[in-house]
Amino acid sequence: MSDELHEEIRAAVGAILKGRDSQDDFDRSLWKDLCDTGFHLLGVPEEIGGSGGGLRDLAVVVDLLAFHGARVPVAESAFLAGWLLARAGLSIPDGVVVASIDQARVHRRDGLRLSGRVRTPWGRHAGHVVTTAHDGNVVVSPVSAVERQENLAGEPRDVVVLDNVEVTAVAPVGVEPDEILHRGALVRAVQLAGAARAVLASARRHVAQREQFGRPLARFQAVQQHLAALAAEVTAMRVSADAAVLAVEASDRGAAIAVAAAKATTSAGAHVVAGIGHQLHGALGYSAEHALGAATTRLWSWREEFGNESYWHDRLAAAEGSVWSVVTGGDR
Amino acid sequence: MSDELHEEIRAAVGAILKGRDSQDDFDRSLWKDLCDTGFHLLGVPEEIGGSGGGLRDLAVVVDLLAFHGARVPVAESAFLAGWLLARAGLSIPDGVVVASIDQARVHRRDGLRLSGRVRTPWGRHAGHVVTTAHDGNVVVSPVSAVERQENLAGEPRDVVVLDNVEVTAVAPVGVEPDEILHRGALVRAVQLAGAARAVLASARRHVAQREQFGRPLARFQAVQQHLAALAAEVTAMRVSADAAVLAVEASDRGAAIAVAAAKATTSAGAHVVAGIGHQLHGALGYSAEHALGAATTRLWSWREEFGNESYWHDRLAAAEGSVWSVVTGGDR
Amino acid sequence: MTSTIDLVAHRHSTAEHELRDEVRQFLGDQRAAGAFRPRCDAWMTAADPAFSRLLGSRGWVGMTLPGRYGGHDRTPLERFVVVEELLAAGAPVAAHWIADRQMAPSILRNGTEAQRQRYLPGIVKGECFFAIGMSEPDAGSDLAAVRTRAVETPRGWEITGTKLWTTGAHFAHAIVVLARTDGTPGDRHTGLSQFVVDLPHQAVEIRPIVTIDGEHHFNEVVFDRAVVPADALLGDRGAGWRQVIAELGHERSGPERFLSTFPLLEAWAAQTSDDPVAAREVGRLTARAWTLRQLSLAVAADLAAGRSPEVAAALVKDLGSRFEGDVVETVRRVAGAEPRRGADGLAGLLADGVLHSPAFTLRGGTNEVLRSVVARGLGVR
Amino acid sequence: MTSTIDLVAHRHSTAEHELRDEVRQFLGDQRAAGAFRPRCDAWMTAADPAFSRLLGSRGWVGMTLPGRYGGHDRTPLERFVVVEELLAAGAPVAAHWIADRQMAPSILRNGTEAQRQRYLPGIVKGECFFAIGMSEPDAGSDLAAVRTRAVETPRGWEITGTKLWTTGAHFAHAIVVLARTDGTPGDRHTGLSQFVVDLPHQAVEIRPIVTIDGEHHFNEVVFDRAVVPADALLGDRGAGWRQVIAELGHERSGPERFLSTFPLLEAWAAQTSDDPVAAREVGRLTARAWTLRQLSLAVAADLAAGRSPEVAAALVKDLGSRFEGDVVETVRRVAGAEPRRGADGLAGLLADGVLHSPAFTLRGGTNEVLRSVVARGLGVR
Repeated sequence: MSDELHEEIRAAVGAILKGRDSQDDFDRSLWKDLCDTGFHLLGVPEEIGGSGGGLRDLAVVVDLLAFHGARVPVAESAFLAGWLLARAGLSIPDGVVVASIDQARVHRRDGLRLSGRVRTPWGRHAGHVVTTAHDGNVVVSPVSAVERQENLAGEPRDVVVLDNVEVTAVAPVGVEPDEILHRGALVRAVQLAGAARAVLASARRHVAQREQFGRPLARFQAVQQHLAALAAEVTAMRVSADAAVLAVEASDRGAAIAVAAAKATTSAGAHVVAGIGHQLHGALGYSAEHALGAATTRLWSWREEFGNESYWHDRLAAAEGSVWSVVTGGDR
Repeated sequence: MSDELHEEIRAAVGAILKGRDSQDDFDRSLWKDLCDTGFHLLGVPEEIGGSGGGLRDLAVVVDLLAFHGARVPVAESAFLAGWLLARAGLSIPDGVVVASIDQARVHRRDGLRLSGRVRTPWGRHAGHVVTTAHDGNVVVSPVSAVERQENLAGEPRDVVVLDNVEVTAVAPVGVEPDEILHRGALVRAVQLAGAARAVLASARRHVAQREQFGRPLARFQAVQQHLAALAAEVTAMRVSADAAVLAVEASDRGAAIAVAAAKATTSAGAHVVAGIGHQLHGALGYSAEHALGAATTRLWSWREEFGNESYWHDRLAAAEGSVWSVVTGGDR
Repeated sequence: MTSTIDLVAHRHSTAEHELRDEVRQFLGDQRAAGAFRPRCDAWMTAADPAFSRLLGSRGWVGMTLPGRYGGHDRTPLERFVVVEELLAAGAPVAAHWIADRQMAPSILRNGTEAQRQRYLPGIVKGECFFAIGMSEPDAGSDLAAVRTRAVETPRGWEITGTKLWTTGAHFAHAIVVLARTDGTPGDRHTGLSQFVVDLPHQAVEIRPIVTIDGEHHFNEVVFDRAVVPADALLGDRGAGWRQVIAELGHERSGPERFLSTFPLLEAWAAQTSDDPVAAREVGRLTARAWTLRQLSLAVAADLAAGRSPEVAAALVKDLGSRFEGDVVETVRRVAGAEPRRGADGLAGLLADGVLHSPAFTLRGGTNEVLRSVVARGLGVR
Repeated sequence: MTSTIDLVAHRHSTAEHELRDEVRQFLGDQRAAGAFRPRCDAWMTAADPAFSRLLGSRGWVGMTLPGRYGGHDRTPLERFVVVEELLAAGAPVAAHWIADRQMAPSILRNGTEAQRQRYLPGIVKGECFFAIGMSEPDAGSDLAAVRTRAVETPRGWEITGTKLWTTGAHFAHAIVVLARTDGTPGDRHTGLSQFVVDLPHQAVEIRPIVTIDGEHHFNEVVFDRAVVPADALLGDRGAGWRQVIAELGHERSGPERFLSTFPLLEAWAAQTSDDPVAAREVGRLTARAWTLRQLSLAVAADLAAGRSPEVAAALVKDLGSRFEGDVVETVRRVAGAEPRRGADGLAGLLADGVLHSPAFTLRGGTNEVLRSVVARGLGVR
């Protein structure tokens, strides 16, 4: 992600993020600023109300938000709901729109109605939820009842309860559950890489500033070796997520494999990164007041969401062809 | 293994081992010295021709031989063949006697005869092989034809071909294949711990003597950390093998679990120990001339023999009761 | 001649076996009666004074103390058996943990007769809880960098300074503080002394430190010219460092250094019988736990025999604390269950395990520090 | 602003895809015809001059060299594709490996026109093989501790010294030697120069070093006042260290730094379909290989763009070489097959993999050295 446009996006979003310190589970002020600049719907076609731009542009934003531990649902709205709506050719409703992970049931009684209990990250803050239905439709409906749950990072991981809710829009476009799983895995891979980078950045600062036994931590060879291993894993996560975004953006033949490998790599890497990160920060990083925990609890949460590494390892093992053809198939 | 008798055994066998440098696959001179002093049949009852003493006494000898990479089959003769013969109440034939891993087939034609292809470590150097038979007998027979094979350390791992061979002795005592597997696993656990200790001793010498970038290697923190991790794993291997020997010697209720856990621990530890050992020795330790390779190639071979760690992990997983009852059951 | 840390495997006596059966039966009954729910890291985080008192009434707190202080004259290895059963069950032992593990032996060894009479009977009953004020801001693993000072005044000792990461200070009846009585911070290992300070104390402020699990186990304890009597000094003036180091063997090698996540392993193993991937991993962790227990037991036997296996203890803690994290990582990876704070069953145990995992290899000396101890023991520093 | 090593994923061009198909087809045919049997670490250990010549005739050696030296003017990324296909197949490429990877670009960059004319066409044909004399006794990872000396005399340069661990010197047509021409050993990075020495040479003795696999891949090369012409100097006098360092990016990040044991993985994966434990591990190693390949490719793209990703290359080699060992350890652990030297199939591949595994993390800079490079790149040394 080195070209000029991406640097511009990075700089602009970085400026918006500067100095935020929300303790809420939803940073409304940040969300508003993102909406005002259109970054909340980057990568979503303008025809349906998005901000346009490619998937990699959106990935730059998602990565940066993850790096900062920002409490806004861009992954769920632009990356997931926006994509579903674009696939269905439906316009984006106003307000916060997120996608559900589960299918719901569409039925007709008086008009078109939707029922089901669907896991929906950020559901409590959403005006509308985009759901796939058992009959292959993409359905938009208002969110009324929500059961609140959180992941280890305190992010909303709610269940939206749709009890015979009148739908807002519907389109007869089949989207398979597996496609949603892949899309979710891709965005979590990008987010995991971003949070991992935050751990590395924090560790670099910490070991440069902190002294022990009369020397900066950075002068200890064991610390250097840990830091290098951390940087290696972070780089692996970053490049794998980047390669998967490229492959999906270009609809490569091996895009599904790329997503599987990237989610597996970033999910497995989370343990290494969080582990070394905490070890380098000592007790200080274990306090809820330190920013490290925001990054590591996200790593620990996101690695499980949309399939952890074991899930994707099994999928990769089941892929057709030799190992080498799988390893190289990801970029055509 | 700290009491006085064991120290005496250690000192006596240590004196015998001093300054040996055989390049043969069988160190006949060492073997002769061990025979002359009776250490080759320690732990085997005197009634059948052994040298008497307990299993732990024998384990001290086997450990020390493994530490020195000695090319003699005490594990196969005293620990395995001697045990089988003692179980059967048969006397030990003269010369080298080893045990086979596989069962053979007994049949009568003119007298009692034995047939089968049985894996028999050190078979090429044995005068007799002790075999269990499909009918539950323990059978002693002369070794005639041998197919030579070696493990990675160049140790004989032969197949003895018994083609209607007239047996030397037989006893109607049922020994299950699983018992032989456990006995073999126990002795390999002791040997693995001994070879691991050799790696540690060599690494300590190496890092103290060798300089790099103008300092002794021992002064580098990364080297110290590696060495400590190595020492930890070696200690774990040693204590697990020791505990298993104790449990088997005392016929503890949990002896089978102790053997399984010890073989699993020592087999899994081999990778850690050989890996750190070679890393600390640098290229020098990769040369066939350096003694390190004798220890590491044994670690790599013995870990696979009589069930590697995966095999024993599965067995432990299948054990009755809670994990905690298995973990604590090993010493009653 | 041998190049390893010398440890010899221990075999339990019949008395130890019988004691284990008794404790196991008790814990089974208690759990069945709903007295506790197994938790990861219960010895750090699950404080239940009623349960501690119950254990005291069974004779399972301060077990090794002499009868004249209310103790039970049991052997350290009998205590080992009781403690490991409690830990493996995930029982709520945090309230009395520090008093039982460290302060009872320390007060017995270093305390005056008056201090023994004052504190030990309460500890044995499971009613007197302790905290230890050791770490300080900006000190990290460098325990010798103590800035807290105790000055001798006519009214007694006046203590000023801040201690961080003080477990359980918010419910402890007393805190043992390491403070500088003589010399300057540059002296590091000399001029330090230990004091017993009864809590609450009007000049001692206890502020919660919330950790990334969202809970309050630790405290910042601020001594603002807190005056304690002259006889609050524990042991010899200036011997504080030596006394603290002597406790490390006890602190580092105990079964709590490998069993913190055992309840998670047990819960998972109970539900994985037909998954071959999970079974393999259960077997692997079983083998490792078996070996770590043998190591921990061997160190305990060494301690019981009057030796000070500082190096072996460091080595066992390095291995054990990594195992605790290994359990968590293995279960989460293979089970594929999302951890959920406060949830029943695996999801809740996993959440505790994951969120506490950084602590395993930080508390009681980081693994880097432990390995330095081992390297020094091998003669290479 | 970003705190990672900057690497961008690369996407292959259509030409690269077509080239891959072509190479894959060729290798399938060759293997079917019995021209080679896949081996672990084939690029270090499987020298087959006939196969090298065959590759040369297909245009797959010295691919990036200019046409005026017989080269094919292909891009570095096209070379990457060919090389990774050869490695993944375990093809016997050791004979020309060093000539193709290091010496061709080095001679092109640093050599005189005469040296280029003399060596490059033979390299491109797959007929001229090289060795590199770098490590010395008592030097370990400290490449700057060079004691070999080259003295200018009226007859040319007179070289004296010993090089260790010189791969393939016993079949090479020339060896490139790093020697001190000026200054003293204390100068370390200055005063070193490179020389090309044609082999055999009457004053150069090549002694085999047998390794723990029982084989002869390496040599001790002793220069006993070996005289070479004045024009044997490669590049600038005193610039030897700089020239060697510039080669490291090429040496460390190539696909041979993660694919050495790929043939073992492939052979195992082909026979494990119904074992869920094995399948999970195959999937894990597949994901890791996919990511390492993306990393290696990203570094290659950086190199091709004219940058010098020394830090990224070190990082990729650290990860890649650990993966190579991980493959071996995983296969042996799960397969439960006993490795057997020289055996067909898995047992033989395993034996090679196990016996070579120490080399993965030692050659081309130990992992400790690589991590120091990375740490320096992160600004913490």
